[in-house]
Amino acid sequence: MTSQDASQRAKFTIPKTAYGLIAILVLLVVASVTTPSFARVDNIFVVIRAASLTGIVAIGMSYITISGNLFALSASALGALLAVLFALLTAAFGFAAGLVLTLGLAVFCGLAQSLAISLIGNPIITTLAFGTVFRGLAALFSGNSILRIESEAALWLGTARPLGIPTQSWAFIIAALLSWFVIRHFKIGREIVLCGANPKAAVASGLRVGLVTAIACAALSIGVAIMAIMTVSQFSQAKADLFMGYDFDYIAAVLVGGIALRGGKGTPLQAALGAVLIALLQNFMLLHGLSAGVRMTIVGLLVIASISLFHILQGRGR
Amino acid sequence: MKLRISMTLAASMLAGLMATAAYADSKGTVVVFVPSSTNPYIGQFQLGAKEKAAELGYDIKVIENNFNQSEQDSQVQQQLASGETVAGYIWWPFENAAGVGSLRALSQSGAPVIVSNQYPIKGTEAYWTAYAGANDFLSGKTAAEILLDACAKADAKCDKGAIIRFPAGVSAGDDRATGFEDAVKGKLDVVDVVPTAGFLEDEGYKVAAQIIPARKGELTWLYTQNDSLAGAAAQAARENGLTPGKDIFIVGGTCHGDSKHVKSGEIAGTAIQSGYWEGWMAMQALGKFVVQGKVVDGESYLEGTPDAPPSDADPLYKYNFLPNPAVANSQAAYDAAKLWGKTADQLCNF
Amino acid sequence: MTSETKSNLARLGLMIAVYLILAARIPSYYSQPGIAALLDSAVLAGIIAIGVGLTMIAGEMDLSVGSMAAFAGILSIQLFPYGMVPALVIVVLFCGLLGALQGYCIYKLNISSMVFTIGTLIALRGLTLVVSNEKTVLIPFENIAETDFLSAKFFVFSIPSATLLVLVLLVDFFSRRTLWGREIFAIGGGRGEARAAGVSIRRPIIVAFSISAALAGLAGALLSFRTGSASPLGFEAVLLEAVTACLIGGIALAGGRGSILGVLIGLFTIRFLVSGIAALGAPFWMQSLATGALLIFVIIAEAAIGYVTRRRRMARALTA
Amino acid sequence: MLRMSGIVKSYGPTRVLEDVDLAVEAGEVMALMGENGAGKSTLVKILAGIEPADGGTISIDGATVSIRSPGHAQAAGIGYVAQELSIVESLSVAENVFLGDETLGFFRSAASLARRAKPYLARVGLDHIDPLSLAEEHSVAERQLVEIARLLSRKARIAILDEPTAALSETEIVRVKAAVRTLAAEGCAIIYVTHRMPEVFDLTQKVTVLRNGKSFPAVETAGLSIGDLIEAMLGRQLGQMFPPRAAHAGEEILRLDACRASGLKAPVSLSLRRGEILALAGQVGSGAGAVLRMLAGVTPIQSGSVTLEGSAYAPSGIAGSIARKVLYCSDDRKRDGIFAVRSVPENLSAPALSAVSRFGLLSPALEGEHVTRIARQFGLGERFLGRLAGNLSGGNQQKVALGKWIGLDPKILLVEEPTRGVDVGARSEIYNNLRNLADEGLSIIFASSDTQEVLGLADRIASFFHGELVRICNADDVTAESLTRDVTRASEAA
Repeated sequence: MTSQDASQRAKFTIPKTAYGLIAILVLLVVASVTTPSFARVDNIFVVIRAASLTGIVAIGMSYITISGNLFALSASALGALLAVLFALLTAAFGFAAGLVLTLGLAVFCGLAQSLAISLIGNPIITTLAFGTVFRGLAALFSGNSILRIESEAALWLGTARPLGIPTQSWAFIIAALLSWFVIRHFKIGREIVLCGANPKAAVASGLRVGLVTAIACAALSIGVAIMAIMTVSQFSQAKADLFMGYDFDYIAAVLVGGIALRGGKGTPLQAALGAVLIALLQNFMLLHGLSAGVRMTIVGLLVIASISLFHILQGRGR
Repeated sequence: MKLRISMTLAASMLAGLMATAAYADSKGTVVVFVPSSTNPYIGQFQLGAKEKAAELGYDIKVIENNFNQSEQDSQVQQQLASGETVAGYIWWPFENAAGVGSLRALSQSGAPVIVSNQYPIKGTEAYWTAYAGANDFLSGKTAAEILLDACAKADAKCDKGAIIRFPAGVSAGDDRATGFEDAVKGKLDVVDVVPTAGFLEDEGYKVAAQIIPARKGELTWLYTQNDSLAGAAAQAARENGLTPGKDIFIVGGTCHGDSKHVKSGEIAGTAIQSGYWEGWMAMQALGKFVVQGKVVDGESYLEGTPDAPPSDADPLYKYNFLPNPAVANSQAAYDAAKLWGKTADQLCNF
Repeated sequence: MTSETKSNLARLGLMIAVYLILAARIPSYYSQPGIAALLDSAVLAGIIAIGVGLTMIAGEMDLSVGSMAAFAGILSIQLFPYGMVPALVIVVLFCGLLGALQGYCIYKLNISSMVFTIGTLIALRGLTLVVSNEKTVLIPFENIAETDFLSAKFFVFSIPSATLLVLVLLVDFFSRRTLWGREIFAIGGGRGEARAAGVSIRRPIIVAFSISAALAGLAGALLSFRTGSASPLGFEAVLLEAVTACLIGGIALAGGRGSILGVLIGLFTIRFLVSGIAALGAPFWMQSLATGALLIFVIIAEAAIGYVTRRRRMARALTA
Repeated sequence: MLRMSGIVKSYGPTRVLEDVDLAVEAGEVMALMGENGAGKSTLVKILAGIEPADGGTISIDGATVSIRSPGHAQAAGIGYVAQELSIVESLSVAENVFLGDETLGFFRSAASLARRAKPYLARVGLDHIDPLSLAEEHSVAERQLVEIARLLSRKARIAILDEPTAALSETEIVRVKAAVRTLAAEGCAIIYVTHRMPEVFDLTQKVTVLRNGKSFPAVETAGLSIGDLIEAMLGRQLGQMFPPRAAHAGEEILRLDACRASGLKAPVSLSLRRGEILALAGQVGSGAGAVLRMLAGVTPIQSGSVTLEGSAYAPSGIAGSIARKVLYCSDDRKRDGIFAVRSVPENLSAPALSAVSRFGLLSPALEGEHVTRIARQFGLGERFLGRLAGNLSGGNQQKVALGKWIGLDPKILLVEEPTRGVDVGARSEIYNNLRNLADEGLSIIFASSDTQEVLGLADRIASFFHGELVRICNADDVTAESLTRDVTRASEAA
């Protein structure tokens, strides 16, 4: 036994989060050397702000991935639906009630999806179908018009900068730390990780697999709700075609963060770092005046490169 | 459960459709092809077309494709195959160039075809009866004029600036940028053209919030192609310690859903581009053709009179452009602004 | 009757039911040009769904098809001056090659194809924008008549819709009757078991992804020729429609089950529904809700039937 | 025909095979026998090209061959039917017969495959089934026969069958045996790995016994007595591997009355006392594991009743058994025993998360205490605690899989194959741990196919054969030979 253990120990292991940090550092150095405007402190805040809302959803998505449910394809459509609902509810009952009810509805949508996932057993098909339904409902409820809200509280939530940092970035940072804390220190967090690591062993150990899926879906829904509420608050309006085509951005952030799609590994912090890394790269390319096509190509290649790298580092290749 | 609800909804919807089809015997049906009413501007377009059609005594059918040109192509084929006799078509392609084939097919049916919103591609004149809708070059030009005017009034030195444009590959973005750049040639210096990921505030904010701080002190103006993007840019400017309308001049050039930045003076002014009137005038053009039976060559920039919409008796030109009356950036100016009997508030804040 | 035939018949029944319900309201559903139009409307998603279906049978999934089709569209229009057939051949071969490369990487990295193809989905779209210079590309107007034959109808068929049907038959034949096709089924049905029985894993993965990319390329090129133009932003929605067609057509996401003919059934179920609702003039949300509801209905029915079958088989095993 | 000589194989410093010789002639069925862990599987895997040998030569028909991959083995005419079948369930029977066979040409229709498969299927006694039906519609035995048909179709000259009858019923075994005879009649040399005595004497001409990685010269089956064979397999007992038995057992804690469940052919009645270790001895498919799975709530109790501490016990699902503190450790720890990608402490606290958390928050102090206690009890050194469970040796993984239950204060621990894939040193530790737990009042039932383990560890032994309980005895009344006779049904062979 001892020899086999020893040979395993010889393998040098760096925590996964570190790769994201290293990549960010390398990019930072390269960027600040080549682009004068990049290295300024305010630009770093700008990058974090740019990563914030995508990052919050990516953090939610990481719960789905870590719990072993791959990813959801319904996030952007749910975002539109929740944005529309938040605007309607705020207009009808005021900001506080709108906020609470929207979060409640978000959790409800998450639970509905988790129930279907447990029934059908396949998160991707399920969320694909739910995504279409959510988008349709968003259009239905919005009545094809722009829904405006007038609320000082909402405006504050959308545009204020406590201590000079935008509320969105606060939300992002808090969400990242909180969700990391939940995964790391909460009982349910540990259950999520274990269920993702080996669902059969989780069942055999008496863990609550159904509950884990429900929590993961609810976490994503809450992330989506925060994005929707923040966006609606910032511009005091909602439309049914919000966030169209964003789904793969969220997933890309999770993947670039190095969270294994097989589940059971990684932390929400990695998804947050992935979102920052992509935003950093985008910012760098934007300031260099690269065309949209080139930017998109490079982001795609980054996704391919990072997932391949993580995969090879885990020794899973052939 | 969910299924039952949606089924019930579907059933009631179908019943509704049948009901509307039932009293369709007046002057025939007009079929309108549009991308999708998920976009509120298109929702307004539909509304305008519907109200005008009702006034003229036509029945109307709107076919939506959810931003998918190949879907729209097949809808055209489907419609043509139905053998329905229609009074005419209103054609708003999702991808202008890609839709030419369908446009041609519509024209071959013999019914009049009014193209709207997307300025027709040169060489396709034989495939459509008349164009009735917005002019993106004009929109860019109007925006340029508003901007130059604002700079002159504030006695500020406007030179370097950037265009935040519609997503790469969107032709309306190309046209507006061209119209704008033509109009500012020799007067302003365009240092950057950056495409956004979409047409809405959040997408505009993402780009503006990165460009503005990076080029702080350099940019004196921004052209954003619509007011949603402009409002987001104004917010980004303020967050970077720039006062819009003083340190930096921002213009969207087409009102798009939210006018508060215009009213507050943050945006250098706007122009009414009304989806409602665009749909309305497309329908009017069709009605004119049915009554008058002819199209006058040339362009007609419909007059942007405040009170009454243009008369149905006016001649129909090959190109009929929706006016883009400029609106100054104050509450008073905004309240006073009207187009064809509807206030700017009604037309812009749909 | 095998269970597969039974399930295909059930799906066919569903398709016919959808058709009949809508045909009752839409006269063009039973006119010759109307059927021709329905067939034409299925070409894009159909050709792509064949390829996506093949990768799903192999237990993988190619998400990059939409971007690949857009890329092929731009390329084919740019190659138009060299003649349409050479352009088509070059584009299809090139896309097939890209797909083979993609398949090889997926095999070699032993990585989930759903992860890998998300990367290529983004990168290829970017490349398309670069290649097109971010502008819609057009066939010169004086030449546009050269592409007319693609819209011409022979009875209810046009060349594209006939191509779709021929491709369905060809790929169906390929998947049923050839060694390579059966290998795709084998590795999808049980990768470990197939490997133990001596089936190579590399070849079927490369073949499936290569065919998927080549078909996406063909669809993109054909459609672009038919419209005489290609937009770098085009074909974004086709992935979801193709996957939905495969799922309704009975291709299991776990792999190994389903048939290309089933994909055709699923495809027309969707086409009948979406075309019909649009033709009635219903707003977008109706299409969206109906598609979602149909998909949920099918997968829940499948899950229920699967559960009952398993229970029965277990009960049989216990009493035996 | 086939000659393997001087085969050597080590995993790390553990020598699994030492200088093994083996020879089979064409048309001959040779039994390969030995205790669990004797090296049988490793040997056949080397021959099938799945594992490389460290040394030794393999020759076929006098010519030395080098086998480094399954492809090489196939090319050399070696066919391998593993314990885990290589039948793709979603393909037809005919296709499974020809799976991986590229010699039939590129084009192949279902009908032509079916036509070609028919004679092979007929020869293994599957003439009644439709070659076009899906493999999943058929029983395990029939799938096993399809594998043999595949060997026939490939004209395999050497066939390896690794416990082909383990999961089959008596009537099914008759069919498989017939198929094996057909295979031999075709001139195939067959290596038949089994634990079942009747099959050895019924089917095979020669027996090669492996013990502790060493081979004994092959013996003619005809001249062999069961006693000799068992003695050859067991050898002398290992010295002080097992702890002393319990001095006295407590009151009755569990009683089964005429219980039936999936995998049991006859009702089983048993009882268990506090602090007692009960062994369910039997080979794979004997029903020993089925009793554990039934008690764990994995499979439902079909009839009969179970009483736990005086009240009825009918767990619905695994959560139900955990709630009653009846805890189950399966025989496949990789599948459902450990979380390979998580650390050892996380594994150890997995079932006891409620116990180590306060108000939904994990308490590092409680968890640390919990983990340290188990680690100390199970001899998991400090240095293992920082590792991922998947990176541990088999023995330590098993300690993790077992140890994670201790924190729940179990009443009854159900263990299937407690030391499968565990090296000798760790075995003895695990035995001591289990005995210590029993001394503290825990009752343990374990199922095992390892005779020594059963004899050494258990207080009482229930032997199983083929879904039926053979007898229950005190461990003192059982000898290795009598037990081996019971679990291999030697009585029928004699």
